[in-house]
Amino acid sequence: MKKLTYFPGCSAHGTSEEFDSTLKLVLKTLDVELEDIPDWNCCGATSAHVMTENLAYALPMRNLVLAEKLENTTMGIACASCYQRMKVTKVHMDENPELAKRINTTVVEEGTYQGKVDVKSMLQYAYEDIGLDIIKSKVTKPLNGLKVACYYGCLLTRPKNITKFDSPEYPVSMDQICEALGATATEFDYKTECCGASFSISNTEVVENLSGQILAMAKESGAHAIVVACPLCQSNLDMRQPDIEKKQGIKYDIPIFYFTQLMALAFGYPIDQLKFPKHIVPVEGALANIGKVEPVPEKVKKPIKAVEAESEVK
Amino acid sequence: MNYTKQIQEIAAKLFAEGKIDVFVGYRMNGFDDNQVPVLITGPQEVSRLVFTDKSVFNLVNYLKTDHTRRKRVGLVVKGCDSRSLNLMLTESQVKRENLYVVGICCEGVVDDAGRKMQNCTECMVPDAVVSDELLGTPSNIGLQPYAVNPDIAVLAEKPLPERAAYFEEVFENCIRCNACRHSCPLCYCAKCCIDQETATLYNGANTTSGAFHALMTWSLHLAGRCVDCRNCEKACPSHLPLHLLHKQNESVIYENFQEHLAGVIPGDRGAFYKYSMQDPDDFIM
Amino acid sequence: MARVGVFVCFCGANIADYVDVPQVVEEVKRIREVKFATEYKYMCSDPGQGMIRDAIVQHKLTSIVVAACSPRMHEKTFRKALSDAGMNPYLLEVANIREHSSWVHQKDKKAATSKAMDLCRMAVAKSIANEQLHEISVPVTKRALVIGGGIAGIQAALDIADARIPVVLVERSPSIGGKMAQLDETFPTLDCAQCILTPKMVDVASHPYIELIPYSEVIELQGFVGNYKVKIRKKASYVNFKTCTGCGACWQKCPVKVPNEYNMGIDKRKAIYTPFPQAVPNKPVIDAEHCTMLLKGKCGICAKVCEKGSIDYTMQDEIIEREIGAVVVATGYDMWDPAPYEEYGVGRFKDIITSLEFERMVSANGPTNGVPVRPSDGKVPKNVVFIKCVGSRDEAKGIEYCSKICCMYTTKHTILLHHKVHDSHAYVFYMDIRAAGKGYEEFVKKAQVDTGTTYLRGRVSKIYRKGDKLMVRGEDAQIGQVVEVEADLVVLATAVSAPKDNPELARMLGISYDKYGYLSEAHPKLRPVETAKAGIFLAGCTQAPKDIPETVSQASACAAKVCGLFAGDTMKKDPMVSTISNEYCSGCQNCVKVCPYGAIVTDEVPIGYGSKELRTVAKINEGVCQGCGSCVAICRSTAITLAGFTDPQIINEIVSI
Amino acid sequence: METEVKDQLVSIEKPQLIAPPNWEPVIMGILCNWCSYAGSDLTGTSRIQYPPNIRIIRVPCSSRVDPWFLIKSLQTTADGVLVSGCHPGDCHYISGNYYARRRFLVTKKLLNFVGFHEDRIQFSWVSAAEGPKFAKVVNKVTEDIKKLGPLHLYKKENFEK
Repeated sequence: MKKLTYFPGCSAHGTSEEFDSTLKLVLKTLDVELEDIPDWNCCGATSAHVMTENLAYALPMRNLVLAEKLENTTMGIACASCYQRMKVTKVHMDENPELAKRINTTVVEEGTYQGKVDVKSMLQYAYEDIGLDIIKSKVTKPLNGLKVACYYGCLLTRPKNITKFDSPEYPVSMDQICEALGATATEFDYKTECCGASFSISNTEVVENLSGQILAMAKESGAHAIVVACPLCQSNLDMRQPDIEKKQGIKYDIPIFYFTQLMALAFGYPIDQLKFPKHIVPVEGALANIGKVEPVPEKVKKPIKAVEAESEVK
Repeated sequence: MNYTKQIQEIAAKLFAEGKIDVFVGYRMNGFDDNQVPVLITGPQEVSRLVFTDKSVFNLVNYLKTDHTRRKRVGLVVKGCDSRSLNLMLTESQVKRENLYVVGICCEGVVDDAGRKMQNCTECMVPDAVVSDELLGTPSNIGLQPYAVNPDIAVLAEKPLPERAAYFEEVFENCIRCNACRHSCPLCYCAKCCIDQETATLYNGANTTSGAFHALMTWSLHLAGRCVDCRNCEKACPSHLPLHLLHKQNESVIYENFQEHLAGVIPGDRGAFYKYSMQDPDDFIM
Repeated sequence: MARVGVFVCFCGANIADYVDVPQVVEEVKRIREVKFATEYKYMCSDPGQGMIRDAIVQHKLTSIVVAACSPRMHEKTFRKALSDAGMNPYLLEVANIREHSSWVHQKDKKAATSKAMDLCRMAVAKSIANEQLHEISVPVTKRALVIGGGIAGIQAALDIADARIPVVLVERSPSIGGKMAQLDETFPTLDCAQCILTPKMVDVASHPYIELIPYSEVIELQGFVGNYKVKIRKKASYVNFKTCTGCGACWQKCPVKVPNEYNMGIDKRKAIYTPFPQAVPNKPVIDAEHCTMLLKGKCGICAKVCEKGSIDYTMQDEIIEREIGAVVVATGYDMWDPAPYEEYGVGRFKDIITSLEFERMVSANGPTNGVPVRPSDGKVPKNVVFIKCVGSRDEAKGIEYCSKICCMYTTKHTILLHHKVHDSHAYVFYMDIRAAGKGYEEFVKKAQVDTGTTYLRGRVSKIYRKGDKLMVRGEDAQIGQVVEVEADLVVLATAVSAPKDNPELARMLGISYDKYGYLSEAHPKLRPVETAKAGIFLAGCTQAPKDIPETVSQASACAAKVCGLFAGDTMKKDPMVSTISNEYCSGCQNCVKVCPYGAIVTDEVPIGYGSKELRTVAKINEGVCQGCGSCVAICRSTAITLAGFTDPQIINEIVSI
Repeated sequence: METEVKDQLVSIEKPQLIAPPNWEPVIMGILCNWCSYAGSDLTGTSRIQYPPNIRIIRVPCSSRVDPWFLIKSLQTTADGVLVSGCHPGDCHYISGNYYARRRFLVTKKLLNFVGFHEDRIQFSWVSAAEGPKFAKVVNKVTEDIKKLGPLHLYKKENFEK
């Protein structure tokens, strides 16, 4: 039994409860025990770092210091935004011990920051620490026939020098996980485009535009569903989909899954445990593709590349 | 720590196999329980060899003599001694193939009064780094955080005039016998720079000022090379605290250039013979 | 006992107004060794120099001190005066009482005078320890080595050889020609690159003063200016060039196909090949990595079809040596690999190509017979997007500098595209258009009008697929909006980067290189052709990105430098160099380690007089030594002396005040 | 050994010597030919004024400066020394000033350790273009040394002029 320090973040208790609960199911199958950080606090999210540097560092640092009290070497984070704040703080503190000392004075009661605990997103944890082979071995109900577009959003792999995970522009980790589950990952060029993020509340139009493009590209790539690993991505793409459809006059009907939901499904958990009713876009249409046999695609013509060497002589 | 028996056996074997011409080791001085270095040239003398925690001298120094130059030599080295041997090898003063080195995993040696030597209490490399044969159990202490020598720390705290006065006294007591130079394994120059005309010019050889000049130059020539074996201090008839100069340089080098201790790495010539772009620059206007 | 003469200069009013010159003369006369002291209005003038000459003879002086302006100004003048009087010029010392006293202490005449006295005393003391020195003359081997057979190396080799100086031209690939041979047409005149280059290539091959060594690499350089020894590794070509006629039967029949480097891998060549039809020398070589005969011992077709029996599968690499006097380094450049631009989908999308690939496609002898095509489906593209500054001027992903040629070649590409595909449309995303050069701006202007190319000022942020098209999203900063262009083909104007193995080459040659890997010139403005190591010169892009005219200029400049160096039979050199005393040297070889020029080597000397036993000591090669004195200060046994700045000289100065 | 050091320290104390009236310090300036000496020439040609206490010695490179030039200067004629060379990376001889920099730091610290005030041994990088900087450096060094007063350490047996 592996142990993993867990920082759920606020979304896991609200909008992305299905992420949290399916994550727990999946990790149970994968033999990982989650240990919540005792008395964890807000990561600062998108607000703190536009206000003051101190606060933006101090909030995650408190969590990091508390996490060091548990014995695990890695902290897994479900929410992409929490992950980003935590990782940025960790990297900056480790690079600059002076800064760490200064920030530490604000959370001195919790203890001294030592930089012992590594910070990983749950996607990174699944990909690096668990590995595709183990994931594959646990699949009991492969998702054959389901075509998914993997959408990573802006934060999971960026900035490159902070996250040091996967490609910042065309990541493939989630694609490979989905393929391990038996699904097909489509060639999707909008993997890391902006979904509109926090404008969801303040300027819905922006979200509708940006998320709309993502949906359109996913549809064009032939996907039945989009897979995400970030609560905000999920809510923007899912919750705003009816509005987008209305605006664009196109019926997408693309459900947005957390990758853990698909994992749980493939691991054989019954559908009623996967919280699909929480989704706005109904999932049934997409899930109906599972098990369908793909018609064999026409053989792609070999590209005519160049004139062969012989002709050059003449 | 007593390797007398082993060393006698090794020396006997080396002579028997004809592998060496001379063996450099320690013998009892004959009137108290202290030891002196001895060069033996045949198996009949092997029984004179001893090695205990009284074996204080750095025998690498004897590689400078005519008795050992260009001969096949067996010798006993402790951790610090082996570092000076390493430097001698790097600086092409001895040939490795002419040596049979008996390395000791040193547990520290003691002075006349039976107290552990100061350099042994702060020793970071007790095991011989060069050897053909290693006696004792390696301590494997690995790299330790560098600790500033307590004497240096005490002096550095003192106000400048006090320090100046203290060292003036030290240099005044120097009688310019050059025993420090003779006893140092790394002072092998054909002609010492401090004997040159320009060096003694206007200062005189046997004056405080001359001693100051000589000892300063000497310590700077050993900066980054001194292995803290304290042969010089043991040899000094005026009991000058010569280690202060060396340890001061060592601490500056260690702290500012992140260099390893002298002689630990084979082929490393010491801090003055290399540089880094990142060397401290803030003391320069 | 030394007899010193001191000559104090008024420098008109420059010194005399602020320093009491007569008082200085009086004070100096009190020094025991000073046998003559005088003053004059302008010491550097002819009468002033005459006074020095006369006094040397009259007072039998053994050294001279001139108290005047900075030695950096007139040291040479006064040295000549000494020589004219039959005295060794290096017995001169200059006391700098103008820049270091009269000009900087104008408000305190007393202090300035007293300082001038001290400076004179120091100079007198130093001059007493001065020794007679003689200019070093170094014999010269009048043969030049040119490394690299691109346009830079070709031009340098031809210019040197035309001066009847033998040249050894070493080229790594089987043919000379370099990158220029891959180009279609050249800006701003649209001359065909092949048409202007190949005659020069042929000249190189036929020139009586040029020894062309293709398919070879320089592996070692020893010695010093005028006297280098170079080792060259001739790679095994498996073809006897002496008997081969270049008929081509071998490669026509060879069954092994390999991506063609000359065409950027767009088509295939054979395992035995000449890189391109106009190659010089036009002899094939066997690519040992792919030839099945060499790999598995099967095939041997080329040997069968060769009527001359020139194929030799047993050929080995060969090391050859040449003695040379100067080196021209012309190793050119590499195209920067755009892989870090992940947002463009480089490596994922086939229809994104680099500019050199485009150049090959539009080239008449290229793999597609001069028509640009999409690598994915072979269709002729209609909309082509050119992206400039890919790697250049990009601190985050690429290199900080401007590659200098991309603006121009992209303009050329838009013209070539327009010529080859009449109904095409080009879009250029650019940061700036840098067209500084003769006829360059006019060329860009004309191209914009003639081709109707859409220029969009801004960076591309993303490329994605839409069907079989590529969507290029970027900013048009002039309208402040994000724009998307539907493209059939995207051409990246990739940066010019230093050859990957330049650092290794620089270490081997003993010259320096910058953080990008470009070889460093001795002075960025006044010595842009020389390196810090005497006798080694730089031509072309190996020093920094440049276009063809600039490269050719620099190559010709190198040739002039080489010819200048070889003008006499020997070279004169300043005698301020180090020497090592054998008796004092303990052989620790620290000096060998710190010498920045590799001027110190080891030597074996007898351990004593007449002894047969040897010991190792250090020895200075005075031809290489530049006289920095690093070795002197680190030599513990003071075995090393630097002429002109010896310990006695400097100590005399220190203690003389 | 440790105890000995402490004992001796307490027992020895010597009165500080007082500067005579009109005393002017002598500063030995050792300058590399290519940058700092050229820079000091530029100070002259620009007529930038600085105190007349510095005496300049020209050496080819700061790496030619053997630490014992500094020791010798302080023991004989100088109340302070200034060594100046090319900025890091600008050395005419490629790497000389990097080697020199290491030696200077150790020498300065050692001299300070045995009783010389840190300000008596100063270093600067002055390029051939930094005429004003050279004047500034000389001003600072002169001021520092004037504050410290004459140097008497190890000068007792000085030769007679």
